Amino acid sequence: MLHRRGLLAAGALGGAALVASPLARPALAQAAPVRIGMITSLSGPGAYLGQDIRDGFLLAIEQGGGKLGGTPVALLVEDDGLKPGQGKQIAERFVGNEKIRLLTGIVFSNVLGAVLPDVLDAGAVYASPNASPSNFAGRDCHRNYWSIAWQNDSLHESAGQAAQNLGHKRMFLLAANYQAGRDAIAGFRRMYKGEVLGEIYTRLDQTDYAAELARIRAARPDAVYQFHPGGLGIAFLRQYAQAGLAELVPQVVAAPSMDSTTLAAVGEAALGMTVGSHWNSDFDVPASRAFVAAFRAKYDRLPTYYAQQGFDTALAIGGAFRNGGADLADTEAFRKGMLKADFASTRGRFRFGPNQHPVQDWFMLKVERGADGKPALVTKAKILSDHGDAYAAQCRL
Amino acid sequence: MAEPLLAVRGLVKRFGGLLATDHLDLAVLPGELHALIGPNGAGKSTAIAQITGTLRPDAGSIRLAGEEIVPLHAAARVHRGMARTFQITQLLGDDTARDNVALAVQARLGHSFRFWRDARRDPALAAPAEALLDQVGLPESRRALPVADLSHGERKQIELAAALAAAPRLLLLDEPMAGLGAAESLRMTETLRGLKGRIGMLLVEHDMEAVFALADRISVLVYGRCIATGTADEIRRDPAVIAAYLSDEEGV
Amino acid sequence: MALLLEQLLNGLQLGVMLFLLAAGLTLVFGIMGVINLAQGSLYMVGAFAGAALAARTGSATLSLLGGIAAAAAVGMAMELAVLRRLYRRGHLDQVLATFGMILFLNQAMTMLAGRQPLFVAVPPALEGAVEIIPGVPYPVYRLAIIAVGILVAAGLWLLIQRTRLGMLVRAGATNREMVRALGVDIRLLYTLVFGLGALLAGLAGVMAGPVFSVQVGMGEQILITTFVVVVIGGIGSVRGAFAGAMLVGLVDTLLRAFLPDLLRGAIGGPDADALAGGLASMGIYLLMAIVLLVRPRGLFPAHA
Amino acid sequence: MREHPARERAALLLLLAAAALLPFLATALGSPATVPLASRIVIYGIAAASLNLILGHGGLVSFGHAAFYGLGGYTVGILYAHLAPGDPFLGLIPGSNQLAVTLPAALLVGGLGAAAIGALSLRTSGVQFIMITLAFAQMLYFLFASLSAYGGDDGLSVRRPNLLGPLNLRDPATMYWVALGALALWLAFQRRLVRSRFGRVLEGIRQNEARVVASGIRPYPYKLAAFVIAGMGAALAGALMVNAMRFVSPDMLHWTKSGELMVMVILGGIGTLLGPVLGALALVVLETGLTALTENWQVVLGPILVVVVLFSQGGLAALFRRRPASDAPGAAGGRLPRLLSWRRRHG
Repeated sequence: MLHRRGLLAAGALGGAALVASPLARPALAQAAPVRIGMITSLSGPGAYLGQDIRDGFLLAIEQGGGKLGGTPVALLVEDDGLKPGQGKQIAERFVGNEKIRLLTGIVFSNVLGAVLPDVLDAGAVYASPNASPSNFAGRDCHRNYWSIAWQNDSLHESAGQAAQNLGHKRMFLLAANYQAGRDAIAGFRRMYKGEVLGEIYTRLDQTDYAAELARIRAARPDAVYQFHPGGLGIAFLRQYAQAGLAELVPQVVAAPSMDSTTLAAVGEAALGMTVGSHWNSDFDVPASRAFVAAFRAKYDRLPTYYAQQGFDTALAIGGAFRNGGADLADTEAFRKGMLKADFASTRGRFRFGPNQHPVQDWFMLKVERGADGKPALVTKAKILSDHGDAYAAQCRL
Repeated sequence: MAEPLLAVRGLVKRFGGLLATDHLDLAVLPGELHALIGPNGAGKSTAIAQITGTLRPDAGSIRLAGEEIVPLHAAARVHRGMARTFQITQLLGDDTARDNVALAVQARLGHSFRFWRDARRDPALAAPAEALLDQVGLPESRRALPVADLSHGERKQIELAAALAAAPRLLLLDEPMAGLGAAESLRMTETLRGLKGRIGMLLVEHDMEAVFALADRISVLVYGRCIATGTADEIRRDPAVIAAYLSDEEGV
Repeated sequence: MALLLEQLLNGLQLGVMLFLLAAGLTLVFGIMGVINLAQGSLYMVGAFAGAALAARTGSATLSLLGGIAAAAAVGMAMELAVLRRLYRRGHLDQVLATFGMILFLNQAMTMLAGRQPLFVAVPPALEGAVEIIPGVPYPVYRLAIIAVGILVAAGLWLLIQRTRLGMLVRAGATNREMVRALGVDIRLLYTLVFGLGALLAGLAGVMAGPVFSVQVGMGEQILITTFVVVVIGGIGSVRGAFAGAMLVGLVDTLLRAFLPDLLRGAIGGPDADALAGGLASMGIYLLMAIVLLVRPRGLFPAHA
Repeated sequence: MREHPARERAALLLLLAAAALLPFLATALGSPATVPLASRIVIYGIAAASLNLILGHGGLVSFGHAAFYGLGGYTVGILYAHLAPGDPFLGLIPGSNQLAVTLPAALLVGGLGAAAIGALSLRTSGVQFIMITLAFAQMLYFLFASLSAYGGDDGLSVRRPNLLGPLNLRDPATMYWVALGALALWLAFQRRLVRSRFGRVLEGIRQNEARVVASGIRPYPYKLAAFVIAGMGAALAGALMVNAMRFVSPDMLHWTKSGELMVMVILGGIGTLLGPVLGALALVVLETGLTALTENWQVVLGPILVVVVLFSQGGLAALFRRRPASDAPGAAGGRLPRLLSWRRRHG
């Protein structure tokens, strides 16, 4: 008899835990602000990206006095640990149990791919502050899906355009061997028309690039384009400079390979690099100057473009709220409000294309010694104007 | 003389520079109880390991009823009719005596790729296992306990029962008396005596009383070589054996 | 020819780095029979402590000493608090407990040092490059890594072959009871050996600072490669760890260096690059599979 | 002599019936996200139970079980990917979103993968085995991360409904019931397996390989068969998980996933029938609860794992026993419910 009791106890316990755990969260809905769910990567490699997105978003809410576009908001943040499964689980809880209608925050495309279908199927809205893979910009675009950052390819197209403008004839390309790496090289080649001496795909768990650097040296290209996000890029850049290549072969890269955090970690080794980006902390735009100052005052560090995207995403949502979209039960009203792009973007000109992805200008930055003697990213020239993305044509909304 | 059941010829095993088995020749006749004795470090365990197949010889041949068995896996040798017991019993400690013996019965019955039927409720396994435990004299009351909780002597009995489950022609017994009390030792001696004539046995044992009481023939191993083979009386009188044992402090 | 020489040197340097991590792992396994997944975390601790000290004091020496001291201290604390209770348990428990420790140490480091990767400068004395192969400047810092690695290997060899501690270590690897019978405080010996393993991991971490990226998670990135080294070399054998590290370093580097061109010659086009990338990624795992097929206990098994 | 199969079976069926009521309970309590969460627990339960077959019953510490979990998942994902455009896989195998097609395919692929990896890995033992299984899983991880045709690192979405005859698995409750049914079938199968002659051999290998050999049984083929069966179980779980998540990515094959599966088995109780399911429940609830509480959840989870390993011999399942392990010898393994009872780990 005993063991049956034991079993039933186990079952009861399991059932109770199942039902109780999602409910254990304290109810936050007393003042009835609009609740926004943020799923982002706060642990694992690339955790600083999620942190910056969150901090930028929070800064916008703080500046609005707890409101976005005049509507009180409450932000719920959870860590997806860069695991698609975990991200999806959080989304289910946000949408299913908490009845949250607006989500944001995801850093990485693989997490987005897992989360987005559920969110959209549940009729909720997702505003992307970073990852914007091609399928959701084209074939699978959706009325409730917004990208406030860029379509992934644009980053690398801007680098390709920069290399083209700089007149490099023979280039060597490297990228980490995963989907984003392949997309990066494809995006780069869309704009770059010169000769490609070699394409190398490096391992995702690789830490030492000596073999690749020796090949670059042997090939003697005019310039190198490489895509290694986060820590991979830091290791690559350090080793590139230590091998004496920095003086010989200049690099042209996209923003993910050289943001201000990477720059701080790499230091002098980055001097002379050219970077394609949609924003930089030295932008002479009032909204940008104010943002950078406020961010430095609050967090005591220079904002990366991730922080800027988090900030702009919050502003864009505020714009939609201000223009009649504050009731998220009516996503069409939110959409109409959002489409106006009625907010002072830190990057200056900003509008949404037909696939609800940004149409914006792209710039060439260069790493130079700043006034304080430390390397800094300096904006040099506009290289693309009103640049949308290659997938908008496939999108039928 | 009949064809030997086990014929070891020119067996060699080296460990680094040490010659642990030095061109060993040995023959066990059908139904014979053949004792293998020798001082500590003489290479008895090494020889047993090569015969049972847990150690690969460097050279030489081992034939079981005329068949060369050196290339065979230890388990395959069991199917050819060679079972063994261990100096330190090797049993399934969480399982009962019945389970331990039943596993050996099941091995004899063929492959065990049977996924459905409850093995513990299978009379084809249980009945022979009980009979074997009867044969070695393990009391009924001790058969449903995990063997880790049984005495040393009882475990030796179970291991013998498991070895007999293979229906062996040749039984290799590695110090079956070691660590047994006087009464247990006596019972083991009686059990082995009962097997004589039906099953050939190669007995490694330090208990000389038991060896001289049981053995039909005795081989003496010193430094990996067989220095003498003969009946108990012959061995007792053999000058080489006396010399070897006198130089060793253990004595006979 | 110069390119081949340069790539060989690169392979050697990677091998040396791997050896420092593998030596600790294999020592700890050989003597205590413990499989320590958190070895990579100790490497991370060394790198972070070294980076923090370098940033605060600007002294490369202090950074080096502090880094290895921090790793050794964390390692010994880990041994005292957790691993000591696991020596008699199965590998499964050890794998799980050290897996838990990885989670803890990674997150604790995130809380302490933040999520941003840290900057570490090359010590001024080791900046620049020298032409040891005509026409190919090679970074001095990498040469220094090779030198340190070979010195450590020699030092370990002396320690194990020539000292009383080394004697105990060798004896402990073959027969624990015997060491206990010698009246040695085996618990202290274990803590010390674990500390030594942690120290080596810390040393690797500090040296990796200026070359690799100092960030949370850096340990796991290299841990699995280290496992491959240890398995190929033969678990428990320092000599094996050295041979395995060199083999893995060279095979990995040479595959990455020359496979793409070979494949381009054979099949051509961008497919060749992608295929080469994939094959080079799997190279060391294939190497391990082949070694284990031929010698299931590795190249230099410790307990023959 | 020890268990009462009829009573045990009745208890299990009752438990199953109780678990089947969960979607109604969740709806009543206004917590619909609990249903997919429960599906995930149930599916992890299958994966952990399959690992338990080799880990708990065979004593084979495989650190690469996620490889087969991922293979099963990718089988479903890839078959689906070939359904939409209508071009067959390798020009031969048409795509599908029918569970009746994709599940057996996943089992087949998982089994073949396990046969290949197992055949090589099982030549080693001990720590070598742990590490070589880990390395093979990593190899597959990198393979899938670079397979651009199937999304590479970004993974593959499964957007259209997955069908099981007339059932649409997009409905969370349907998905849950299908997963629960699969778990029940798998556990029933494994329960029989463990008690069969094959299971006896496996159990023997765990306790003392020398005894098995001395009995005249070559362990290798049995280990390999168990490895393959466990691989198929993991593939089944992976396939169901992709149906539940509607998404597959290399994340499923990552080495930390193998680690999590091991944690589930240990946490719940190694070598028991329901232990791994309890472990899956505990780990998922713990992770979910902790991530909701603090972003530094790993700093809490890590020590919990360490403490569980250090102090709880037998995992959660041991909590449901009447007496501690230091029982009189006569009681050990005797009257205890076999479903959750903890055996001495080292014979």
